[in-house]
Amino acid sequence: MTAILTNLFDGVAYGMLLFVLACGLAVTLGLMNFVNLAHGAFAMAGGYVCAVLVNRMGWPFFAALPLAFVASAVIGAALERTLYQHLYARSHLDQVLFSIGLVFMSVAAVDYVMGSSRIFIKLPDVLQGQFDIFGVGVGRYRLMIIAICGLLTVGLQLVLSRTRFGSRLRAAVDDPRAASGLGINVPQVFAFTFAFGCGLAGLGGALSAEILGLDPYFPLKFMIYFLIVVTVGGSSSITGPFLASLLLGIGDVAGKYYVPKLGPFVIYTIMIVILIWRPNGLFGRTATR
Amino acid sequence: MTTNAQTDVGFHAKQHGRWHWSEFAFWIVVLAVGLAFPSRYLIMTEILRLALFAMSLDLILGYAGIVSLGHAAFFGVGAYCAGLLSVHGIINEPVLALIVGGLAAMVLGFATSFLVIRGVDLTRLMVTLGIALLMEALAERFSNITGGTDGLQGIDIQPIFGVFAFDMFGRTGFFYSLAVLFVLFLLARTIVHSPFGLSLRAIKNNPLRAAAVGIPVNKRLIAIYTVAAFYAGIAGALFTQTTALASLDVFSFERSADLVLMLVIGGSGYLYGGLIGAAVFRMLQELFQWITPQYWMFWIGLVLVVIVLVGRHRIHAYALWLPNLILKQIAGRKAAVALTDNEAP
Amino acid sequence: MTYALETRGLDKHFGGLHVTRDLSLKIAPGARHALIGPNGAGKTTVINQLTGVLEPSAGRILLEGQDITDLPVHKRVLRGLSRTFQINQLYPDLTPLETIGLAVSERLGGGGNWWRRMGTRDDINAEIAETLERFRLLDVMNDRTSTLPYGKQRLLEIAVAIAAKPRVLLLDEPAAGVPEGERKDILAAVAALPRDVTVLLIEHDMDLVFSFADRISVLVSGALLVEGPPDEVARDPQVKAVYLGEAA
Amino acid sequence: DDVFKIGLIVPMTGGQASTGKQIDNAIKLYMQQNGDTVAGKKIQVILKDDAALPDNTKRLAQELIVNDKVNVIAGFGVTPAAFAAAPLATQGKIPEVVMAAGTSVITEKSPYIVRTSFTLPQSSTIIGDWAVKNGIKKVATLTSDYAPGNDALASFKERFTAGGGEIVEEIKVPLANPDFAPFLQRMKDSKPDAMFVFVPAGQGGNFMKQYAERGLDKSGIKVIGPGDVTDDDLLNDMGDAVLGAVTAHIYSAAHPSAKNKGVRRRLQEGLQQPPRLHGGRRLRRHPSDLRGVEEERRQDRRRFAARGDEGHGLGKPARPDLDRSGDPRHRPERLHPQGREGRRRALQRRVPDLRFRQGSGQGEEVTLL
Amino acid sequence: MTDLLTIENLRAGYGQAVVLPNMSLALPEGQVLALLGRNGTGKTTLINSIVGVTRRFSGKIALAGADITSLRADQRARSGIGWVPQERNIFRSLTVEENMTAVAQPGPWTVERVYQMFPRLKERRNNFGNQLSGGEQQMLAIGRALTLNPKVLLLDEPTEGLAPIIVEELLAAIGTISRAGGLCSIIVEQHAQKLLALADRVVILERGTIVHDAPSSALKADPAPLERHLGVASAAAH
Ligand SMILES: Nc1ncnc2c1ncn2[C@@H]1O[C@H](COP(=O)(O)OP(=O)(O)OP(=O)(O)O)[C@@H](O)[C@H]1O
Ligand SMILES: Nc1ncnc2c1ncn2[C@@H]1O[C@H](COP(=O)(O)OP(=O)(O)OP(=O)(O)O)[C@@H](O)[C@H]1O
Ligand SMILES: CC(C)C[C@H](N)C(=O)O
Ligand SMILES: [Mg+2]
Ligand SMILES: [Mg+2]
Repeated sequence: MTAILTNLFDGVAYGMLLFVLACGLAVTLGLMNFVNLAHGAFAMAGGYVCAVLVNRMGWPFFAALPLAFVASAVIGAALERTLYQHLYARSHLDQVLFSIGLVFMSVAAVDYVMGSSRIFIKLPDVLQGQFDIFGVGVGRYRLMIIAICGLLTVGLQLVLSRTRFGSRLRAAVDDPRAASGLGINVPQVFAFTFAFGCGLAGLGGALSAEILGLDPYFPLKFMIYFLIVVTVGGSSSITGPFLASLLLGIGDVAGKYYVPKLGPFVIYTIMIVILIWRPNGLFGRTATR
Repeated sequence: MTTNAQTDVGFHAKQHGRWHWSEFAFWIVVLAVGLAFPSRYLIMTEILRLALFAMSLDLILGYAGIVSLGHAAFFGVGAYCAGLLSVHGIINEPVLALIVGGLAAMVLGFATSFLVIRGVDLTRLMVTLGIALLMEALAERFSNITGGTDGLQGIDIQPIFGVFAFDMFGRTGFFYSLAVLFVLFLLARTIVHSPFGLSLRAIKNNPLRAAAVGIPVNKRLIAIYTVAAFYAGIAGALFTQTTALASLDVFSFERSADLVLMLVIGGSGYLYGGLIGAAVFRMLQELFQWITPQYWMFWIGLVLVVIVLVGRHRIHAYALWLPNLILKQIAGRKAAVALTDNEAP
Repeated sequence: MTYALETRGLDKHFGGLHVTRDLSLKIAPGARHALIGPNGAGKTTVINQLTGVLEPSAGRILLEGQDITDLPVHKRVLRGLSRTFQINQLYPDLTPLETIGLAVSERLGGGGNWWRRMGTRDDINAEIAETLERFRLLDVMNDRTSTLPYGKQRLLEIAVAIAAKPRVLLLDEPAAGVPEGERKDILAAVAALPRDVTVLLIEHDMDLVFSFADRISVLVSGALLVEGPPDEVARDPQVKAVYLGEAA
Repeated sequence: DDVFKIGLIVPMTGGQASTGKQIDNAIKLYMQQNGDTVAGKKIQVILKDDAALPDNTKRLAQELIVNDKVNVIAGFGVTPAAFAAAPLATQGKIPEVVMAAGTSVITEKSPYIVRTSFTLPQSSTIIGDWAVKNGIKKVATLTSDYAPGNDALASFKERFTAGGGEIVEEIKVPLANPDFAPFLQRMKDSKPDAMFVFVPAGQGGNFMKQYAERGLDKSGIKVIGPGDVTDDDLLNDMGDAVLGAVTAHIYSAAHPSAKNKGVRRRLQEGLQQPPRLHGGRRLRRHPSDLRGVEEERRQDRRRFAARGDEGHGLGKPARPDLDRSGDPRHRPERLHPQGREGRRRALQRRVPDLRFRQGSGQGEEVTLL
Repeated sequence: MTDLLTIENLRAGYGQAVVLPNMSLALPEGQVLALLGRNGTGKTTLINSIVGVTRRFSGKIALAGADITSLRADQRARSGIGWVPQERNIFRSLTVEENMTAVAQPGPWTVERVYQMFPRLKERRNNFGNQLSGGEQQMLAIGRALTLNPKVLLLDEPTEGLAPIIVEELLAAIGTISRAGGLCSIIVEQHAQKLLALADRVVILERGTIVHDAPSSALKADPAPLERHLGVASAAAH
């Protein structure tokens, strides 16, 4: 019983970790319909910023986390203004080519600046170790991830559903020309959204360093996971990717625990089955006309 | 008037499939390059193999509009099939093993096509990727058969037709690959210029309308997906035969992703895109690796970014400016080398 | 008598929305039948069910007496049921020549041919030429469809449907977006169809409807309100109230 | 002519890049300090990146041999890469110097292979013995599922069970594995005295962190294994959890010997690089040690052996025999005709002074033996 | 009466192509202008140039005396230009209601008021844009433009695909709205007849130039220009 609960907890935490990492992509890919495979590069940037601040400059971890967000968002905004904005209207394949190019560049550049070995961020003592709740081991750090994710999800969902911003964004994506002709400042909406998505990636990168480790190959190694979360979740809301992350996290942990031999089987099978069952993801919109 | 119109229609309908002299030139150049750089057989063989693989992707992406991030699944099946046939001495004739490898991939292609024809681009992308990753996981799980991450040990490829042995310099491998590529190119060319090929383009353009004129959309997609899997399987088998290697990374995501890059660089939907893209991408990689073995990724990334920002069409135009100028002087014709620019959505 | 096209108790729901309600249409062979009704009455939805794009929630569809309810889209076309779309559905990257060519070769059984080149069958070429000529598309046959002016695109849309040599043709607002001056072309093309071809027309342009149809069905909220010859329908007070207004 | 060419094929990109870079750095350092001429020949190193993919390795090796006419191919960060190049060494009659890949059978793949690094059985058998000696009864194992991992597992198991130990759980994890949580939980549930771990160096950090997070250190389950898991690169970041870990390896950056201190200083000064496993080792086993001159072969061999005897903490060559003649009589098999089994024992005998070490978490280790 | 919208020597088109060589036009408040012309004569281009989504080579556009030439399209929209695009351009992944709220500006036209005008839309308020029938999309496009509370309403073939009874109501409504004050509208139409009753003024385009510009009453009296420029039989069919 406790094993089940512990696994459940780990699964949830792992899922939430995937969610923090991928929800920025859910915003750029899901909502803006831009295939930004360089998402992981922004995550990596956030991670390294946090690592440098904490490990080298002695900042407290909790102070460095928001800065990871800010740094990635700023980088994202700068790139959006200079490069990305020219590519919204291009084919998805062009976007793939471009963003993979950026990934390659970021990998080599980080390798050059930070070295190729894997680094970790020094955690404050409060985040280390486990609580023992009725025999169930609850990792403090994982607990924090779950908490942050919960807040993020609620916040994002509110922003997207309760404010006009969400619908203006989708309008701008659906038909940028008509949207601008009807009073929506499309470039601004896009720039803001993109920067926000990158910021989320940065936050995710900083948070995930502890569990996944951080090295220059981060964007390539985890690209697949981000994509899985977003496609399985579907693009219509943030709830989709949230549920998808949970499902995949729990599935993966349980699968590895009970049948270690099957390794990554579970996660891929879940993905294929869901996509066959619902080609637009769990919470996708069906396009009829 | 009507008969006039009819011959006119016939002429223009055939126009697309007619051999352009620049195509002859292309293949002559390929052969010439092969003969001119005997010390570079290995990388050229790799390019040919990639070209075949990219052509396979072009068939589904450029013509039928099916995006795939998991084409390595078929490559891998072809590769392991050829490898296992050789290791266990089941089929020793390389050409036969090659075809069997292709057929094995084809079976997987047919089986998975039903999953792939459903859904939108992104779904297809991920389902194909998922299939390739599952294949990789399977190969890892059954490492007693596949050799797992360490690779299949003991592959020894017999001479082709019992005559042409694979040599250290890669000469046999090169000409063998070239022959295979050319034959399969001819087949692909026939296919894409047939009514069947045209119906694929129609489906890519507008599946709703395609169905509404009586085109069995799913059947066609399944057919081309299966054919493309065959091509990829052949490319994989060729890989095993020319390198005597097969390990887990034949299924890797990177292999599929690089493939997409090559095709996008070369341009999809006119068969030569894959061939050109493979050559350009691989040669750039080689160049940058030679300049900086550590940080070559940065430069190749930069090239990709620049390609997209400047626009492939403009780059094509620049690249073809000189040849066209020369041709114009010699042949007195208007710019002859031109590339179509079909892009998948 | 066997009808050219018949629906029996057709029903369609979109979630909670009941879009087609127990619809039984009977269209006689060779009829020039119009289906009219307020916006959102479900006309396009009916066509989509007839052609197989949408699956009915209940009811059967019969083409010349044979049940086609479960056939896929393309098989219905090959059985002689063809349509145009309310919003053009063309191949942006293909030329009119190729567009028509595809429809013709598919019907003449050469569509799955992968070993022979386009344009090598004379019977197909002849038919393509004939269709292009009839729709005055010969001069633009090698242009990419996406570069054609809208009027030509609309003509092509209808030409493709007719190239399938349908026995029953469904026209969903064929004149939409076509200026008055050019409607004539489209009407003429439809009028020139052999008399034994059955035509079902959806249109909001009453001039067109009344000059074309010999029978009209009025659809309201997915159910049949009135059916009859044009003058009868035009006089019907109910139809005036919900659809025609003062204009008729 | 007067140039001796070494084709160095290592991963410079991809997940294994740090191995390649360490090797490259060590070579650069050696050349910096000792010059690039040996026995009147100028040493030229041609560096190639194979990203640890065997097909790249093979093609690069082939091109180096055929086009660049190198005298030696060297490097090989991972086992599959070393395997892939083996037939070429045989075919081209070119020595293949394996500098990192640690699977024992590699050297059997061609008579032209020599290894300057180590094998996993070396360190694993030792840790197996150590475990028996130190009263560890039940062990759960976690190894990466590829040749080196399986090699490590097999040799550990053999020694450990022979000494009366019991393996209570055996988990092979996929090579690319981001999260160890479920595996660790499984280990925890099987309540062993210690867990034997082999993961490639880069993943050691992840593993150790999660090991600590799960409280396995507190529950007294010790980590033992070959030294990859306590890679010098990452040791400092791993936190206190690593304090109780005991691993066996041929090199430790913290080894107190004067020689090692010198190495560290020179690395630091010469290349601004901290010393690392492969870098440190490479210092000794620089490929330019392998003069391509036939008559020096014997001498070389003696020196290899001699250095091993010094026991300065910088490890020993696994296969101290280089044979470029292709003469089967010189093949290493002669050392241990009993096959794998016997060879392992032979290796064990020949390398008696592998260190057990204990990390302090601060990058300073205490040598136990 | 002041001119609400003035266009001076506008030269516009797409890419390199000039569609409108030199267009000048002024609309006073309260006027309803019918813009007629054959296919491809530049009606849509004119509308789109006012909206700001075409390429302008030279010329000036002013709204209520303020020069809006240098404003971006979205700024123009917010300063009072309401657009019903020819292709309707409904935002497909927004619901009916969101389609309006996403662009709405404060003013007398609220979503509720649009619903009163098109009850059909209210029934479908939670449907996505891509689930609407052709006519419903047209209604929504008009309603959406109204919620912008524009000073100038630009309607590109707004009656296309609408049931006759709705067309009647719609045109009547546009008349009322335009004349209620503070507003003027341009309606592009294929059917000249439909508009003669409503419009104050008729402008006919041919190859991007105005070839006829007169009060509609003049055309009613003498439909010859219609015949000449549009090739349409002037007599109404019914
Ligand atoms: N996929 C769908 N999901 C939900 N509702 C839909 C869907 N498709 C159509 N509808 C609704 O069904 C009703 C009928 O639509 P349909 O397109 O058949 O109308 P129509 O009679 O063709 O109207 P119009 O004359 O305006 O084209 C409309 O109210 C429409 O909103
Ligand atoms: N996006 C575009 N790019 C280039 N040329 C265009 C574009 N849109 C329209 N044109 C050209 O501009 C000219 C005027 O087109 P416009 O759409 O303004 O005509 P219109 O009068 O609105 O016609 P319709 O009655 O068909 O709507 C046409 O010749 C057309 O081909
Ligand atoms: C310990 C490591 C250097 C082993 C290496 N990764 C190999 O494949 O053999
Ligand atoms: Mg309709
Ligand atoms: Mg127009």
